[in-house]
Amino acid sequence: MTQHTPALRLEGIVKTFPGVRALDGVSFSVLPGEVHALMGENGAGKSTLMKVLGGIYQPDAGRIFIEERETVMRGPLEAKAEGVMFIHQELSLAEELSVAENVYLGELPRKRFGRVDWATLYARTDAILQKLKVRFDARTRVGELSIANQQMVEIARALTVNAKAVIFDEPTASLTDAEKVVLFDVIADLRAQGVGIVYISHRMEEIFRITDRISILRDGAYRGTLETAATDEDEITRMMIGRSLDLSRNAAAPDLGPVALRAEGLSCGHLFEDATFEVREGEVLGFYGLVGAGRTEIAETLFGLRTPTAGRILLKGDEISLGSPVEAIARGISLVPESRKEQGLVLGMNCRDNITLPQVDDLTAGPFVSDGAEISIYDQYRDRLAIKSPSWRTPVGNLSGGNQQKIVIGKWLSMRPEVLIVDEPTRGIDVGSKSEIHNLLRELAKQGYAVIVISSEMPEVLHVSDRIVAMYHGRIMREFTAAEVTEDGLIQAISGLTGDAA
Amino acid sequence: MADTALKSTAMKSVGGLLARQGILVAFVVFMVGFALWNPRFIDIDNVFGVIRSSAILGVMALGVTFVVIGGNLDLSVGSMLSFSAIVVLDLHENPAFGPALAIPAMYAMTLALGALNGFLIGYLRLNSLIVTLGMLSAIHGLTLTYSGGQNMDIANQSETWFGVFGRGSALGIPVPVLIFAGLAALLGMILAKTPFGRKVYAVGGNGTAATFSGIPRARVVFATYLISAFCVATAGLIQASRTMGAQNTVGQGLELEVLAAVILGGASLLGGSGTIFKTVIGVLILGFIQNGLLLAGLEFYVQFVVTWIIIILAVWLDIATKRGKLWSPIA
Amino acid sequence: MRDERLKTLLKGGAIWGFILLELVFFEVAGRIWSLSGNAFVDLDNMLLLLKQAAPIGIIAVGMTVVMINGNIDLSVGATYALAGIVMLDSMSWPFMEALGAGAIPLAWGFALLTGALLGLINGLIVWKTGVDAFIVTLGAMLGFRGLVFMYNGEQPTYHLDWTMVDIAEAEILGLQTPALVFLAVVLGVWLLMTRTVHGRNAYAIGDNRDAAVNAGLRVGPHILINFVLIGVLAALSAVAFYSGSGSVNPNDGMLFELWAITAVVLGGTKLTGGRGSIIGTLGGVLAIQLLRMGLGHIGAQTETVNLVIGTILIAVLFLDRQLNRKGAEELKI
Amino acid sequence: QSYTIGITQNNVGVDSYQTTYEQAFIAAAEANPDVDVVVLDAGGDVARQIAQIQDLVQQDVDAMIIWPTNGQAVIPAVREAYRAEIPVIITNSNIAEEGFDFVRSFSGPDNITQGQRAAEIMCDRFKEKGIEDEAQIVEVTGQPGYTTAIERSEGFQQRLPEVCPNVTLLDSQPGNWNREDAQQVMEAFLVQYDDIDGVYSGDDNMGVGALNAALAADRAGDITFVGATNFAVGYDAMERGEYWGSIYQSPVDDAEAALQTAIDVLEGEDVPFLNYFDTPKITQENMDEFDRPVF
Ligand SMILES: Nc1ncnc2c1ncn2[C@@H]1O[C@H](COP(=O)(O)OP(=O)(O)OP(=O)(O)O)[C@@H](O)[C@H]1O
Ligand SMILES: Nc1ncnc2c1ncn2[C@@H]1O[C@H](COP(=O)(O)OP(=O)(O)OP(=O)(O)O)[C@@H](O)[C@H]1O
Ligand SMILES: [Mg+2]
Ligand SMILES: [Mg+2]
Repeated sequence: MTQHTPALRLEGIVKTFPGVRALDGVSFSVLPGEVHALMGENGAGKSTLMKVLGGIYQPDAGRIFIEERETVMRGPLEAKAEGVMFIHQELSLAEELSVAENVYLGELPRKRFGRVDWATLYARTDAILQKLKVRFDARTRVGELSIANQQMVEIARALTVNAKAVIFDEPTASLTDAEKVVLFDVIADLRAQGVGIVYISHRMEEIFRITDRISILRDGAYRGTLETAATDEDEITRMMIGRSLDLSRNAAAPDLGPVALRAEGLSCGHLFEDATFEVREGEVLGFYGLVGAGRTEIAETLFGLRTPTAGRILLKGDEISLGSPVEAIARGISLVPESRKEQGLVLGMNCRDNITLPQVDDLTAGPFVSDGAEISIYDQYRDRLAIKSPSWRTPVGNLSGGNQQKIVIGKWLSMRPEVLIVDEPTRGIDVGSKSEIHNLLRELAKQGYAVIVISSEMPEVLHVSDRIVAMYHGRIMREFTAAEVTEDGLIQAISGLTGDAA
Repeated sequence: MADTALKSTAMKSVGGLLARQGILVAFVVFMVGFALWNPRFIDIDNVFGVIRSSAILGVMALGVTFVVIGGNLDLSVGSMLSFSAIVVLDLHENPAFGPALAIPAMYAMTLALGALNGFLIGYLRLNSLIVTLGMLSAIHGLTLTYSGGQNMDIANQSETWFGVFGRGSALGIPVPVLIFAGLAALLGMILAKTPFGRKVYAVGGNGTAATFSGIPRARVVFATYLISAFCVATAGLIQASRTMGAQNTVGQGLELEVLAAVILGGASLLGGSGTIFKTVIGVLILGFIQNGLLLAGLEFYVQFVVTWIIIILAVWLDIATKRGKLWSPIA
Repeated sequence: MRDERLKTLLKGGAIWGFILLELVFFEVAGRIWSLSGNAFVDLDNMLLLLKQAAPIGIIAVGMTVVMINGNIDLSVGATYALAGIVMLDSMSWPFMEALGAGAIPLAWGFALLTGALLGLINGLIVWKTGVDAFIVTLGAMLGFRGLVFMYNGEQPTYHLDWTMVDIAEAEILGLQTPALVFLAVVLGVWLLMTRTVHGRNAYAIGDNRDAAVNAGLRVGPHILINFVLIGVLAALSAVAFYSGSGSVNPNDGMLFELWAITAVVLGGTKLTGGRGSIIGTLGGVLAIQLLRMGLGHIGAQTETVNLVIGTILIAVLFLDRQLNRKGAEELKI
Repeated sequence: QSYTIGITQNNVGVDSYQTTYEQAFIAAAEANPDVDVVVLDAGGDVARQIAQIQDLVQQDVDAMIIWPTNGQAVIPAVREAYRAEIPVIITNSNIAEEGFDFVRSFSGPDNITQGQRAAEIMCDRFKEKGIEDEAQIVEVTGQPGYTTAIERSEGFQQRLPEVCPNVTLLDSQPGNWNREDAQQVMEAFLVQYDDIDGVYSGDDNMGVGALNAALAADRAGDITFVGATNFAVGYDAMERGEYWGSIYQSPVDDAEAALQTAIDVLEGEDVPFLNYFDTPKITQENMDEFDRPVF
């Protein structure tokens, strides 16, 4: 491979933000036809490095070479013209427009007099969508798609031009296994065509499955490059965080209390129907299913955000009806929502205020919010979750994606709710912090809290849950205990292959 | 060695101040400019005079700051001001009320209008621009119906203590200035320090996330409109007391001026950002520009043009210092 | 799919349903209260309506584009007045007087040029300084008005040219020139926004500016073009109106921006950009003008007119919201 | 025989004068069993007024009365009425000469004369005080661009040098028919000029605003305040001796004259083209001859 000239090469890139040195002289190169993983903890500088390459940030120092030609990327336009395509970590779509218009944003095919060539546009887009095996067409409005499908639209962009290099910044964070498989096929295709690929992810199994080499960043500095075939998880982890991780599951049998929360025949229109399940104090209940299976909607109903059309919710044996999250929180139910940007965070607000937001009423000294109380909560969760932020005053929007997610988790953990529901809690979180979050969830359960974990990552559900509920098409198909669950059984259940609903 | 370190931290904090308070810097620059042009500009009487006449706009702007930070607009404040001034004057003249009852009654009626705004926008989730624009028109109709289209005047101006709110002074400071300052301090504290203030920022910054955080969004928005109405009522009181009479149109057009002051202070129309202190600066900039240009003896239309240029320069300076670049990075 | 389509039709249709309601109401109420005893829904009256809706309507079309693009323009009223002044004043420049009737199209050209120039100023400031369009055009509302007064002091600017008036009052199929211009603008800009690359990009920029930037769209020039467009349309509105009236008062056009924005939002355009339609705006404009005309028809008093217009605006919004409810499955946020 | 008469007014509700005019007009029409009226308000907007004229033509009224928002801009619309053979009467402020051909009569006050008379009142007062050779004055005008504001200011500025050639007009700023605005303008004048002997305001409402400012600065005693359109507040201030003089103009007379002119035209009587009603001077000295204005 080394005989090729690199598709792209970065040399000595430095980038500082007020209060942070995000990149400290990073060098990095990708060969044509190679899938090169970029790894590092949350906030290590991966996205920033790629944004420099994509022309979104201007580096303070350093040089960029495309096929060994030095280039200055003044903006995304230049990057695109150089054949560098960028799939962003955060969705970057115009929701009111059609899928096709989003895929070809900035380069709609034209006819005379500046008219859009709709026929070509739709034909080309549909061809790409077909490769991606998605079930929506080019004319669909993006706002109507689920997050996973929106992510697929982002990915489709990479296939519009003959790119020299494609950057995928955590593309699988909101995909489920089915779409992941498609994505990996796409990446394999691109690779076969000689495109250089940068792949950012926190999921080890993906890294080992599709990448050729791995470069590691730590605190904005380059740590080295490994051949994927010649390394293992432990080595990578050590380079990333400086220590090994103990990933073994705490096998002690859970100490179960009485039923904390029970749903009986709960339905909400066609979103989900006739759901019956319960979670006990001291238990972690997992929900597993494909995207759109209705898990999020159940969580939202338990949190007072949807009015059930049938069925009842029992909290410690008493039937409750929740008009709003205010009431749910008052009764000790909390939800870590699935979309951090839309539902989880006020991006313009600082880190501390975001964490304390749901309990700000209780953190007062006289009529005023107590600075001290707030800062102590912030400090506690910053340390627990290893949140990397220049200070509590930093607006959350300036944090790296993973650190933003940690803020959302911290916000709800600090409430110490009796029933904690977490929806895709570790989306975009690095391996170290992920296991820390898992430990935290387990620990909460051990202290007698009831925890519901919704996840589309099978290892995650398997790892943290005492029991697992499998959903398909708005219905609960089966319930597994930790002892009886197998990967195959789960997959069958969520694909609707088992007839017996629990 | 220590000296240079001290200097550099001093430089940094000056730079930091510049970045955070670009609008304040703009304010100082204009003040100095005007003072050089006409020294009477910084005459203490003139300064108090300007603050006093800015007080009406200023008090309204304090309330609108809450609404804007909460992510909405309030275009009904001008017509609401006319309403409250007319009502308080009419009730003042009504022997059954007199000043002591007229004032609370007027507050109650104005707050009712604010509550209507708040209900429609907070609880029914209707678009604030159109609702308050509709209210602008409807309240104007209400005022005309109430007054029969007539001006309201206090007949015996020498026999009432009503004038104290607009004309009085305490410790040598005009009462409107005291009210403005007091209210600014109170509301500033509420916004910056209390849980309610925090919720206003959250609701304006990201309403969905606020709801997910258990913040009663509708109630918070409702409250911002009540605060806005309270401020309008106070401004109406000052206005009525100052002129001891009012036309049905006395507040016409003020809504945009108020909004200009709030935005000039740096609040974002999208919600979630802004402070009372900055709004006060915005109000003072507008007040002193008007006064300075008047003192400079310019024709009113030249004043228009100069005001235009100054507003844009002020906001430009503000954001340019924040992003550390003069020109916008948009391609 | 058909269900979907019906739903979108119903959603966009709120304003048209309301227009229908107005027609029925004023027709019936007019029979009871109107003194003249004439029918309200009558061809001549409806053609007149279209003509009367033109000045605000043409501007509202431009406003739709700017708002879809994620900006706003509060200075249109002043642009309208200044373009009118330039047009009428230019008619009395010596070389123009020498041209006779040939001066008329030239005067129109000057007016449009003025509008383009003022739009260019706003657009450039928004683009290059990054100051929010709301502030830029709020300032310009004042500044342009200052220019209006500078031109001719407080005096109205007038030039009554009966040829020009006759052109303005000319009819095709009963439609007078301003109405024709209005309809042409609606059609043209509708095509622009739905069929051209520029139009679609304007939507994308208004919807998610960061996404547009990331995709390499040149956001600045698009914004600039749209400001020039609304400037030209404000001037075109002045051309259509002042050709027929021959005199500009320096206060003309005040509050036009608010009425235009109202019509645009009633027509379903999102205030924050990204969504909106020209046809919806046409509906919004007609609804407002119908309301004014109808209230006059039934002899409502000034205070009633104000009260009713305000209430109706809110009511339409409320109805629209009810129509757009998703039912039991809705997320309560 | 019964007539339908349409009227489109300038901007009702902007001040008491126009409101009282409207009420007096409706009252006068109701008192006359032969007359029905359609009352419209242009809200100060020329475009809307033109539309209303067209609506009235469409409704085929017998006669129409117009209080023009703009003396030129309505001419083509008036021509439409003329072509539809509807007699047009202009009220309160006249339209431009090009339109005279299409109009039957004008009924209203003479604003130029009013401005001239105000100058005379001011000058006479200075002569009484013996300061006619050194006096300095300021002017607060109405809303820029409105005929009434322009004409009053014109009349005043043209007549003053004729009667008192040595009086200096220091400054003139608009008070927009608004008392608060006038008060702010006057406050700035008081800071800027140490010696002010007289203030002329486009109407009493603004005059009282200026007076308030001077009272607050303790300088009212030295200043002669002269206004126009005597409002009740102005009348009261005169009574208290704080305000010197004004022009007496009754909206009731104004409205009744307009309606009568329209009826006369419809009855086929011979009506003069310019129908000015008298607007006399009123000062502290002769105010007992006048009733307190109702607005
Ligand atoms: N716009 C910004 N302003 C200020 N600081 C920023 C900004 N963007 C990133 N940073 C900071 O730069 C550092 C690197 O962030 P970056 O997003 O590159 O991390 P990352 O490696 O992609 O992390 P993750 O795995 O969580 O996505 C972080 O400390 C972050 O707080
Ligand atoms: N069969 C269906 N009929 C109607 N709507 C559907 C159907 N499947 C999915 N949806 C819609 O698509 C959305 C899928 O949302 P999203 O992709 O966020 O699901 P998810 O939250 O990831 O999955 P889950 O609900 O299992 O957590 C649902 O909210 C639902 O409104
Ligand atoms: Mg990242
Ligand atoms: Mg989900």
